[in-house]
Formats: sequence, structure tokens, C-alpha cells
Amino acid sequence: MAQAVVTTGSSELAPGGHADHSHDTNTGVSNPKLAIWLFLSSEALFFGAFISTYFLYRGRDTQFLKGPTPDKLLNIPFTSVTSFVLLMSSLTMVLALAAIQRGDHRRLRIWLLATALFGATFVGGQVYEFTEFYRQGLHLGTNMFGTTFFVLTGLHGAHVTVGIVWLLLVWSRSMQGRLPSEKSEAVEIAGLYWHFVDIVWIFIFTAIYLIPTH
Amino acid sequence: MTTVEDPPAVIQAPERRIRILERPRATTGKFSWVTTVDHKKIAIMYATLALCFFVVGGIEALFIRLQLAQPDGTILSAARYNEFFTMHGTTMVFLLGMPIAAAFGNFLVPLMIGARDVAFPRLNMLGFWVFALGGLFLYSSFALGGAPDGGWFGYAPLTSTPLAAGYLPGRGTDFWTVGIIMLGIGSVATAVNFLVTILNMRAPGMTMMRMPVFVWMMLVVAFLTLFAMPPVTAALIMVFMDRNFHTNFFNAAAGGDPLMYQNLFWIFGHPEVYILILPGMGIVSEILPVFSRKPLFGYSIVVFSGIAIGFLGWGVWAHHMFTSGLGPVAVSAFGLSTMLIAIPTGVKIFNWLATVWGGAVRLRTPMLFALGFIAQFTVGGLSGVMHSIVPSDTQQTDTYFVVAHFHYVLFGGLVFAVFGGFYYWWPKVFGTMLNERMGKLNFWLMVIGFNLTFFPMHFLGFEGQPRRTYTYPSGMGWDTMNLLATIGAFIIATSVAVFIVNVIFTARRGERVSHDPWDGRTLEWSIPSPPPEYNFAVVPIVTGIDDYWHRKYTEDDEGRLVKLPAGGAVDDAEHAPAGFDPHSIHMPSPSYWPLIFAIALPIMGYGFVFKNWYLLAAGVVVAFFGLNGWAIEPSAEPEPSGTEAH
Amino acid sequence: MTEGTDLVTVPAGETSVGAGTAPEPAAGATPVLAEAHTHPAPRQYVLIAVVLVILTAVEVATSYLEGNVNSNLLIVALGVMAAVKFFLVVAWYMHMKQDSHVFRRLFLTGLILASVVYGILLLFFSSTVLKS
Amino acid sequence: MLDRTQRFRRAGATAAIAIAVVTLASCGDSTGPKNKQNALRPAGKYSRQILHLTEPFFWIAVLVGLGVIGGTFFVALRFREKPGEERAVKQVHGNTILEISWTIIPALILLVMAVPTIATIFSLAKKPTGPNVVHVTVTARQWWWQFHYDDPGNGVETANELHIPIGAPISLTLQGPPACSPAPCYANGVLHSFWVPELNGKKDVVPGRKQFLKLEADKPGTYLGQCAEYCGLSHADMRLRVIAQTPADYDAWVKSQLATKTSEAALETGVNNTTYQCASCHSFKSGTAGAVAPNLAHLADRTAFAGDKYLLNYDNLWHWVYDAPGRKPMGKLVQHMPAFNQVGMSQAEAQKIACFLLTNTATNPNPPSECAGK
Repeated sequence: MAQAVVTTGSSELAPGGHADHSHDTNTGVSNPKLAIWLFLSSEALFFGAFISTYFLYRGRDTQFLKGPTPDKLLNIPFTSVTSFVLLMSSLTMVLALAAIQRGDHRRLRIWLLATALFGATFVGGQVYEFTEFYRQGLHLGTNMFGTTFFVLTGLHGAHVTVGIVWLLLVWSRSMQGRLPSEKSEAVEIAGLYWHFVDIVWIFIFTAIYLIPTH
Repeated sequence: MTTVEDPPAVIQAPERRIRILERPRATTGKFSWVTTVDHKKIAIMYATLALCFFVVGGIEALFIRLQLAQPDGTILSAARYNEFFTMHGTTMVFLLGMPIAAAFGNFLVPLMIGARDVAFPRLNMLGFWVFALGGLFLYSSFALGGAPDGGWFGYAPLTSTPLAAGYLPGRGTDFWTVGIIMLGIGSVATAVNFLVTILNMRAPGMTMMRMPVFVWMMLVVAFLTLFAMPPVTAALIMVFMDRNFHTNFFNAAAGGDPLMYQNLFWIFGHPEVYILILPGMGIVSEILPVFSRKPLFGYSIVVFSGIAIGFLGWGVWAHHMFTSGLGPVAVSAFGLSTMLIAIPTGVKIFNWLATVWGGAVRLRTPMLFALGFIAQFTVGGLSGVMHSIVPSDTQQTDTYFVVAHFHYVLFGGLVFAVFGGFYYWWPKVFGTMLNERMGKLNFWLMVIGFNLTFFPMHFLGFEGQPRRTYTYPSGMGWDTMNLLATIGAFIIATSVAVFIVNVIFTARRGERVSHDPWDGRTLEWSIPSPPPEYNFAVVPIVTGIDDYWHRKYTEDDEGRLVKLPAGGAVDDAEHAPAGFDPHSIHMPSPSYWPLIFAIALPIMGYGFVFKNWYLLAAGVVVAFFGLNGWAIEPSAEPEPSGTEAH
Repeated sequence: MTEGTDLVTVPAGETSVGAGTAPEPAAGATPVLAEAHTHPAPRQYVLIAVVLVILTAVEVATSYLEGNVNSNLLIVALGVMAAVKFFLVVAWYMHMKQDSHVFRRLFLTGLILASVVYGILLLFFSSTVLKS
Repeated sequence: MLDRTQRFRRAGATAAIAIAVVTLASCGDSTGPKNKQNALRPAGKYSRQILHLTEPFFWIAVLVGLGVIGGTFFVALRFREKPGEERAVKQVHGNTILEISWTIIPALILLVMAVPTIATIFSLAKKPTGPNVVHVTVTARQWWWQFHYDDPGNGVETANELHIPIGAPISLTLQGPPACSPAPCYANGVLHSFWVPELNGKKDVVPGRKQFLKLEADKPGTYLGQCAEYCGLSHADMRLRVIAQTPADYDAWVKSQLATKTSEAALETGVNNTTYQCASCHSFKSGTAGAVAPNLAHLADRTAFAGDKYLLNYDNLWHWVYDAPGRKPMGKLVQHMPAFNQVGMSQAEAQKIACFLLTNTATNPNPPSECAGK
């Protein structure tokens, strides 16, 4: 009997272990992956706005000298370590994907948890840094560094937090056995987001911490 | 003959853990509209709600016109006037212009490319509900501490200065920033959906260069939305932070720079103009060929012009800032880039005229609106070119000349195209034909009212009347033209009323029509009216531009039109190959989860506006609940029963 | 999350009904890559990570040269290193190198647009351009 | 064919009448004698330069516009299908030469337009030099204009009224109010735009920046202007006037403004200043800026007040002193003229203060009859 299949996407309906939808689309790539890449390219303009705002206002606090300046506040060794942790989370993320692609669900879960843990470490470091700066007298309104620094890194931190929640959701689905290997794309998409947040940090780290402020 | 070798194995769904909010099943009845994921139903809801907001924004405009009908008007207080012009602009841009494009896009894009739904039906549903609740959220401000009154452009530092300074009297700006960010989330979701649908889900043979121009324009619009919303979201976050959390992004006293806001806003704002007008251009490009019985003149150059407009739209934003103190080098560069936009725009207009030239023109209502679009949009385009003459612009900007200019583009252009689109696709959406006499009355009243309202404003601008002023003294020589404009506005209102009467009349005893009453060219006319839930009983195989037309007509040796004897049959279930069972087409199932996520957004919004962190936390919890349910729920229920195919 | 799980796919290229033949790829479709088989092996991922770590270390070290070398040179060096790291992550971890060109084009569009638009924006505020 | 021609005639005539009616109605009262805020009637060389640049493009636009509108009417009527007619239409898909030409021709027109545009941009951006240039600092307040004359030997401080000599370039420095401290203090102001259409185009006032704009008037007269960037509640009431005088009259005016008039001490004795604290916002000394409000030393010399909303006369003034927010919307602005009637000011007191301002602070006292004996 004819069965004109419209929705084969959800895993429960996916025909026998065939996770790759690319045969079905005009571009040869799956819809969700295309969507996440589009979303990420949109995010590039979002973070671009804050990074360029940071560059525009950088150094203006010397003009309106008030409150502590970045060269007094920034603890480069500490943030280098948390940045390193975030960078490593990208490695664990990609290892998680590799694991599910070869059907190794135990390793998938380990690497997912590791990624979330690394991410949490990074966010924890950020929380520590924020409180430390606040203690030293840098508030949102103290000077332009306070304004741009807290908002830019805070929004990035929020993105990382969303990523952690996402990873934990994926992990719990896997624990419930609802993440068969055919659905590796769910991991891949979470990973794309995660890596994107990581590469945004590569630039933020360079912009705020490494490039000299005068 | 209609067998598939490999029918998909239906795997039993795992035991559902969440019993609350069990999946809705009804696809008919009133409640089904709340949970529907059908792109056609969503489109109808988009259009209905956008029209409601059109009426509300229009009433605000009528009050504005009443206030300005004569000097020293006292109908509105200054505060109320500022709220009304702000909400008029915000409504018409974010609650009419963008959603109405989503309405047409939602209904037509899948039908025109031969798809059965959009790529992400539930994301689509989310887009609609975010728009609906975001719009209500914005309007709830009237009752909750003052409507937005900083202008639809919300220039900092007027908007970014804390409430305590009293520069703007109410909390409106908080509602405005949060509301626009919210609507932006919905717009980006919808844009991603359209992009994936158009790029990935075309019927076999429907190559990019065979897509109807409307689909092309929606593709460009989706790209523009995708990239234009983030900068304004960033700017609005900064405004919100400045207002409420003591940051200094736009506070010059602490080193902030108000021009940064203007730049970020117009980096969004100019592409936004094209987001609003390109769908209108697409609609007109569909109507003109049908009512001229000729193909679109120079299809590829019209498409490329649309793409060029989209690209150039990113390089002209500073022409909104010619008087803000950019140096001569910068304004010269932006003046030149603005002039460049006139070229692809002009190309489109000439190609449209050439399309009608030599055709067999049927002056039915949709065609009238399309022709009105060409004439009036041209006026708006030409006054736009005058703005690119930077020194002239220093006299024109922020005056009624600009008001005239963009209303000629957005009302004379977009709104005329939208009304043309209503009359054109009404039979497809509902299977009934809007009354032609009332349609013509609607058109002529609108033409007269529109031109009477906005044409004099060109002169008002030249003669020095600035925008956004709640009053003007007598003796400035502006009285007559302002009165004319007010009369015109009420004529426009009458014409909209005629349309509404027409809709009600048609709903009661409209003439039922065949699936192809206009002798259409594109795929949507090949299926029954209204289209079945699954759209196409048989996914069409496309062989060229205007595929459906070529199933009906061919050309003789001299290129003249010849009717094919048996062309143009309706492609519906009855005409499908024997043994076709529409129930076998498995469509996505309705869902609650996108709605729940959408409800979370205004909850969070109120939390932000009133700085109530409990409310915010509650919103986050609801959002998480919605997303989690969404993630777990399969897009379609794995039940092969016939309950869903109605 | 929404994007990740909403795996609804409507096969536009489905020609089975009516045609009765096996589905054929839609016109213009690029040859399909069997992604799982072309992704690099974990060893390569680790190798990339090592490079990333070394680069980060060099970056941080470079930043301590502040005051000893030309600061413009320093900024350029740091920018280049950040770009290399960015490229490595995108190309290998996000599989842009192996995946369909569609992603590359779309992502680059956003990236280039962002750089050009915000570049012009910052140029505005440089003292030479902004002079009334 | 005949009825087609007739149809054209009828449509053409209708269109012509419609256009004529709208145009006439539009221009009808544009030349009203009191409109001194008209960009179409430039009164100085900068404004004239702009109009001369605009005009040719305006007519090109009119020509193209009429062409397209006419073309729309033409194609619609000429190719209209009669009921029952089934024309075998020739299917034209495009014409490359035609399409290229209507791409290139507009491009050429725009290229021609670009040259004088850019020349004018640079010419208008050039700062005037020479001994006769008058330098004025314009501070945009919420919602009024503060003018301070910068040239040596000048130093006049005035509000909402800018006196200028004819034939001399006036170089304006536009700025927001000075930043204040400590927090919470928001006197840094918002965006405004300085615009006197008959003398030049507009230029925004941006807090934190100093913007340049020049004016020049040919002949004596009053030219009106207005804030053109939305600045909040009373945006419409932020008007100004430029009074162009012959150089001799202008010099005399400057001299009269510098004459020392009333001091705050005189105010103290004249009316009860300690109760209402006029001097905490206003200055009563020539050439001195008030803290946040206009200098009142030579108030009676001005034509209008309150952001040029009210003509300066006894009635308007005492009502203003009595209840300013009731006469011009102030909203919840932190610093504005208070509603003194709500803090115990009587009408008699308000009238007394008005008389004090009109007689004691005036350069050429011409006391209103109501003030006799007060």
C-alpha cells in the first residue's frame, strides 16, 4: 500500500537505522543542521555588536578616570586556565560525537558529562572573577570597562550556561536510552553550538585579556 | 503503481513519562487553532492578528491626524500623542509589516515550491505565538505604567536614561525594549524556518532559478531578518541595561556614545526597510503576470535585483544619520551607496511595466492594487533618491517629507501589495471569491485617501514642519495641508472598513470558485481550494518557471499563447493515481509545547520590566518546561490511524 | 535545543508516489557525503587540541611582551593566533572541512557580513572619519 | 479603437485634475506671510546652495515619476482586455538590451547627480574663517535653546533667540548640557537637532560631542527654527528664532545686552526670591549662564519665551511663572520650572514677579500698563 511519507525525521519514525536525512533535501544536508548553522551565523552578528562596542569604548575609562582599570583587575593566569578548560571542553565534545558515531554510548555519556563539567568550571571561574572584580570596586556603572566587560562576558557566560543545560538534556536522554546511534545528529547539533560558544570566547579572551589596553 | 518499496517501519513510541499536557489530537474545531502546526492555519492566524494590529495602529494614526488637523490641537495630550506615534510606528513595523510577510510566506512558500509543510512546523507555531503574545505584551503597557513613548527608533540617550531622570514619563521604554527583543526571537525563528524550507524542501525539479519571485523575495527577507535582528537585539539589551542597571553604554557623561546606538539601530533598521518591502515586491511580481497573461519580464534580472537590494541594504544604514555629525567623507560614501540602491529598484519597476506591456490586461482588484503599488512605490523611491543628496537631506530628514517618503514606500507599496495579495489569494485560502465591486471601491477609496493624506506631506516637510511634534502654531502655513491629510486618513479608514465588510459578506455568502479562478501560473493553483492539509496529493515534478501555466498553455511559432486541450486539471486526492489514500500521508501532529515556551517569554518579560526576579525565574522554569517537552515529543505521532489526516 | 531536536524532515525530493521509482536526488543536490565515515578519528581531534593548547600558551606568553615590542605588532600577532585557533575549531571540531559546502557558505556569509559591517562601524568613530 | 481613445482622454483628464487639485491644495498656503520656517524660501547662501542642488533633482524626480505613473496608466488601459475577448498574447520573456539599458541609464543619471552632491557636502562642511565670523555656542536644553556668544568683546548669553549680523557667516558649536555629578544626575541631555530651514539644513546635537553648523542671512528679518530630533515630551515646544540685523543694529544689540542690569540682590528686594528660589536655576546677571534655566537679565528684549512657545507679554509671563507645567508639558522631568501655584504662590505674587522681570531686568523698559504701581 502506498505510504507517502512526510515526516520521517523523528527518531521513533526513522526507517531502520538511517539517521542521515541528507538524501531527502535539495542541498543534501539535513534540515536541523542547516538551521543550527544559520542560527550560528546570526549569532556572529550578535556577539560582533558587543565586541565592537567593547573595542569602541576600550580605553575611554582613562578619559573619565573612575574606579579600577583593567590592567589592575585582570588576572591573566587565572583566566588563561579557565579559557584552557573551555578549549578542552571542545575536545571532549567532539570526542562525545565520535563516540556516538561509532556506537559507543558509554563513552558518549562520559564525554558529554566531561564537557558539561568543563563548561561549568569555566562559568564557575567567571562567577569567581565577577565577584572578585566587584569586591575591588568594579561595578556595571563604575566606568566603561565595567559596563562593557560585564555585559559582554556575562552574555557569553549565559550562552555557556544554556549550552551546559542543553548537554545535560542530551546526556539524560542518552541515559534513558532514547538516544540511539542513528540520532547522533542531536549530539552533533548541540556540539556545533558548543564549539561556537568556544570560538566566540577565543576572540573575547584575546580582545579583553591579551591585547594591551593602552 | 504508487507503491514504495520500503514503507517506513513504525516503531512503537516509548512509554510517555509526562502525562500532563498530553499531545493534542484534534485537527479540527476551534481549539485546534491553538495547537495547530499546519502552515496554512498558522498563516491565517498571522494574517488575522496582523490585520487586527493594522486596525489598532490605524486608529492611533487617526488620533494623530485628528490632533494635527488644525493648529494647537487638543484632542491628545503631549504624552498621549508621543505614545501614539511611537506605538503606531512600532505596530506597523513589528506587528503588521513583519507578521503579514510571515503570513503570506507561511501560506505560499510551501505551496509554491511544492512542499507539504515548512521544515520545522513546531518552530513555525512558536514564531506565531511569540508574535501574538509579544504584541499583547507591548500593548499591555498601556494599562501597566505607560506605553512606549521614545519613538519606534528609540534613540538613546532619551530612551536609555534611567526612569528617574524623567526624560520619558512612563515605563513604556522598558516594555518596548523587552517587547522588541521578544518579537525578534520569533522573527529569527521564522526566518530560519523559511530559509531551511526554501533551501531544502523544494519539489523535484524546482531549482532555485525556477522558484516564483515571491519565494525568492522571502528567501532574501529571511536572510535579512536573520542578520538584522542581532544588532538591534544587542542595542536594545544595552538600552535596557543603561536604564535599569547603571551601565553607561550611551551615557556621554561617563564615556558612552549615543551615536553607537544610532549605528547599531540602523544596521538593523535599514535592512528592516527591505524586510518590509521585498515581500510586497514579491506579491506584485506574482500578480502582474497572471493578470497580463504574460510571463514576468526578465525573471532573472528581477530576482538578481531583489538580491542586490538585499546586499546593498547593508551598506547604507548611515543615510539615516546624515545630520548626526558624521564627517563629509562618511556621508559622501553613504550618499553614494544609497544612490546605488535606486538602480536595482528602478530595474524592477521597469520590468514590471514591461510585463504588463502587450499583455491581455484584466483590471481585476488584485491587478489594480498591483498597478497602484508600481505608481506609488515609484514616488516613494524617487523621494528616497532625493534623500541620498546629502545636503538636501539635511533639510528633509525628520520632517514630514520623510513621513511622506516612507509612507509612499510602505503604505503605497507594502500595504497596497498586501491588499492585492488578499484579493488574489483569497480564493485559494478559503475557496470563495471576495466581492469584486467592493474590492474596486476598496481600491479607489484607498488610492484617493492615501494620496490625499501623504502627498501634501512632501510640501509640509519642505515648508518646515518637523515630525513627531504633538502640536504646531497657527500661521505657519501648514493648516490646509494638515487638514487635507486628516481627511485623507479617514478616507483610508473607510476603505479598510469596506474591506472588512467585504470579508464578512464573503464569509456569509461568498461565491464559491474553482481551484484556479484567475488562470494562475504557480503551483498553488494546481491544488484544490482551500488546499488539503497535506497540500499536494502527489508531489509535483517541476520542469520550468510557472510550471502550472505550462501544463495549461503552450506557445506557437510566433510565441503566441495556445491553450492545451486537457491542461490544468486539479491535482487533488480524487485525481490522484488510483489507490491513493490521503490518510497515508503522515503529517506533523499538533502540539502544546511551542505555545508553552511562547507563554514563558512574556512572563520573563514582565519579570524584567518590573524587576521582579521571582517572575523572571518562573518564566525561566516555564520556558525550560516547554523546551524539554518539545525536545522529548516526536514531531509526529507514530499512529497510522486516520484521525490526523482531516 | 529546539533546533537540535525538531528533526522533522519533509522529503521534498520524494518522488515515490506517482513515479513508482526509487527516490532520486533533487536537481542541484550535491553528492551526499556519508558523514559518519569521513569525520576524522579521535586521534586527530587530540592532535588539534594539542595545537590549540600550544597556541594558547604562546598567546598568553605574547601578551606578556607588552611594552617590549611594538604594540601594533603585538595586536596583529594576537589577532592572527586567535584567527588560527578559530579556524582550527571550526574546520575540525565543527567539521566544516568535511561537511557540505552549504554550511561553509552560510556561516562565512554571516562572518564576513559581521566583520565588514562592524569594521565600517568602528571606522566611523576613528577621529579622521568622524569630524563634523 | 475610438472608445479606447476616449477612455484615455477621460482617464488623462481625471488624472490631470486630480494632480492639479492636490498640488494646488498643497501649495495653497505655503506662501503664507508668517511662515518663516520654509526650506523653499532660503534667506542665506547656505540654504540657497542646498535648494539649488535640490531643484534639478526634484524636477528629474518629477519627470521620472510622471513617466512611470503615466506608463502605468498607459499599459493598464492600452492593453486592457475587453469582456469576452480572448487575445492570443505574445509571450515575451525578456529583452536583454532593454534591461541593460534601463540599468545603465539610471546609473548614469545618478553618477551625474553624485558630482555636485559631493562638492556641496564638502563646501557646507568647511568651517568659515575671517574676522567677521561670529562664533556662538548653542547648548540644547530640555526643552529650550541656550546661546552663548564666544567672540572676544561679546559674551552675550541669551535663550531661544539668536541675533546675528547679516552677510557674515555664523559658526555654531552645538553641544549638550555640561555633564554633571554626582550620580544620580542626568543633566547630560538627549539628542536634539538645530534647524533654521531658511538659513541652512539641520545638525543634530549629540551629548558628549561638539558639532559644527554654519548660518548666514542675506537680509534683516526673523527666521524661525525648531528642534528636529525627537527629544521627549515637549519636543514640539522646543522652537527658536533667528533675528538677522544689519551689522550696526547687531552691534548695538550686543552692547545693550552687555549692559549690567539687575542683580540677584535686586530680585531679592523686588520680589520674594528666597521663597521661590528663582536664582537657583536662573541667572540675573548679563552674560552669565543660569544653572539649568535661561538667563533672565535682558528678558524683556526677547520676542518670545518658553522655547519660543509663548510671545513675551505680561499675561503670558505671569501665567507661566504661576504654573509653568500647565502651560508646557514637563512630565516627570527632574529639573524644570515648577508649578509654583502648588507651592503657595498667589496670582498676585506671580504678577509681581512678571512685572519685575519686564521692568527691572529689561534693557529698554517699556513697562506694561498692568505693572503700573506694582
